[in-house]
Amino acid sequence: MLSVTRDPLSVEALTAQVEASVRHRGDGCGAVASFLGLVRATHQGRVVKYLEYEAFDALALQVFSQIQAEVEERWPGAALGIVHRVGRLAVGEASIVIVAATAHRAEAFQVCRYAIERVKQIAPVWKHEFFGDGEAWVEGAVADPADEAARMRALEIACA
Amino acid sequence: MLSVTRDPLSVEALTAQVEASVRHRGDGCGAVASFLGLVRATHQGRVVKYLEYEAFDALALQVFSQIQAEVEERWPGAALGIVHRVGRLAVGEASIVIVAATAHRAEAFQVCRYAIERVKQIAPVWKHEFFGDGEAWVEGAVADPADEAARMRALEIACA
Amino acid sequence: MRVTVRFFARLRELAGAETVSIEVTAPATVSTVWQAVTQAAPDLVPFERAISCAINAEFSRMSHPVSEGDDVAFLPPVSGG
Amino acid sequence: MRVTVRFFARLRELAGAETVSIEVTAPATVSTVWQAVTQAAPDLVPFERAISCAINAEFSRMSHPVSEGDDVAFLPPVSGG
Repeated sequence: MLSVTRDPLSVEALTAQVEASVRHRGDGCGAVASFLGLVRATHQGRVVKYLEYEAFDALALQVFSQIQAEVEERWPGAALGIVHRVGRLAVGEASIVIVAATAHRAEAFQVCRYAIERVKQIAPVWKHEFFGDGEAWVEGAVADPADEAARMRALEIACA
Repeated sequence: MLSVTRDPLSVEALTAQVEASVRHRGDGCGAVASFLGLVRATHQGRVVKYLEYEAFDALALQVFSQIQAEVEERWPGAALGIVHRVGRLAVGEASIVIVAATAHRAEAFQVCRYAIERVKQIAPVWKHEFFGDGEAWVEGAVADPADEAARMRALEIACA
Repeated sequence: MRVTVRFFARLRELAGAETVSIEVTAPATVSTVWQAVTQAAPDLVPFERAISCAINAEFSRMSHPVSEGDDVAFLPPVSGG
Repeated sequence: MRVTVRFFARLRELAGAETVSIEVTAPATVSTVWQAVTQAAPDLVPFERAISCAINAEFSRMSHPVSEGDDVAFLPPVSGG
């Protein structure tokens, strides 16, 4: 349920896996919240031709596992899947799919939001944008998985 | 993008429709949040055999349109799809799929959460639970689409 | 005048029918229709304070007038999602 | 001792290589390795305060000791999701 892939993402397939993992656990699974990050047609007014994502695969998998463990500690019984795509992506294609399954809906939304915030903070993945008129690497957060302040910010956003 | 169906739901298919509807609008579509309500294996300690959902189809479609209009007013540029399944559903099957697409992720989560809260408040759909040892109709909210206090509660939950 | 009355979920089970055709005296409101159907099916009475209603597949109020041929629906508290 | 250094994204482009094998004198830390690579590729220097690093695919600190044969990675600010 955690992976980095060059293939197109399927929210349906990940949902089936995540749901099956909790169907008969605790209160069962009544709610699935999912998130897809998609390649937008424009960025800050520039026309996007395509994107390229690059990851440090082995480390990304560890980060996804850490996020999963953080989720299990904060939301016992929740299940989480994260798949990040790398390589060249066209406009409209998904770069990430996150699926969170819980007994009830409030927690599903929280887990899903928490996971995407954490991915953006600490997953070793990079976005390279190619425009009609140039290209640019996107650089966001300095990844530090031990930064508790960042983790608390993600929790606050998720549980607001 | 709004319907009541007897067929199994596909989050993938609805996502494709919703995403396509906003890909070239405004800032485009960078975020999709979706929600699935699933049949849980147990309910209040009782083993669920299956559920039956019933809807007032014509009115449900109107309610979905109203929710869509409320979303467009509060989150201009957002796209929303809602499909509710009716008939007999087995454990693990989805009763509802909601897909919200926006330029950025905070709004996608808000729109998706708002929509499911509104569906639970006002959509003319009923759940009939069949257990190993009996059955029960579930009765939640008295549907009143003009109740502004209920709408504000849904907004607060979505935008907390 | 005749109106069609439509029941859903537990109301349908208690009424013993999905739709019934009833006669009410004009001028009538949704409330008049409800009184008439509960007369025939007293098991529905406890729902009085918890129903929603619709005329011709539009949400309505109990005080709304009904016309000949209208389709009046009574909805128990909802539980979709 | 020899270590392998791995660069990602813009660092990779500026370093002109995905991996390089370099010689550092023991005892060495990740910081020692960074000093050595920026000597060879001064374009990397501006990243100094914004990099993360990993040893053998585990996040690390710049002060962490490195050993013969280690795989040391430097990561620019991330932008996944």
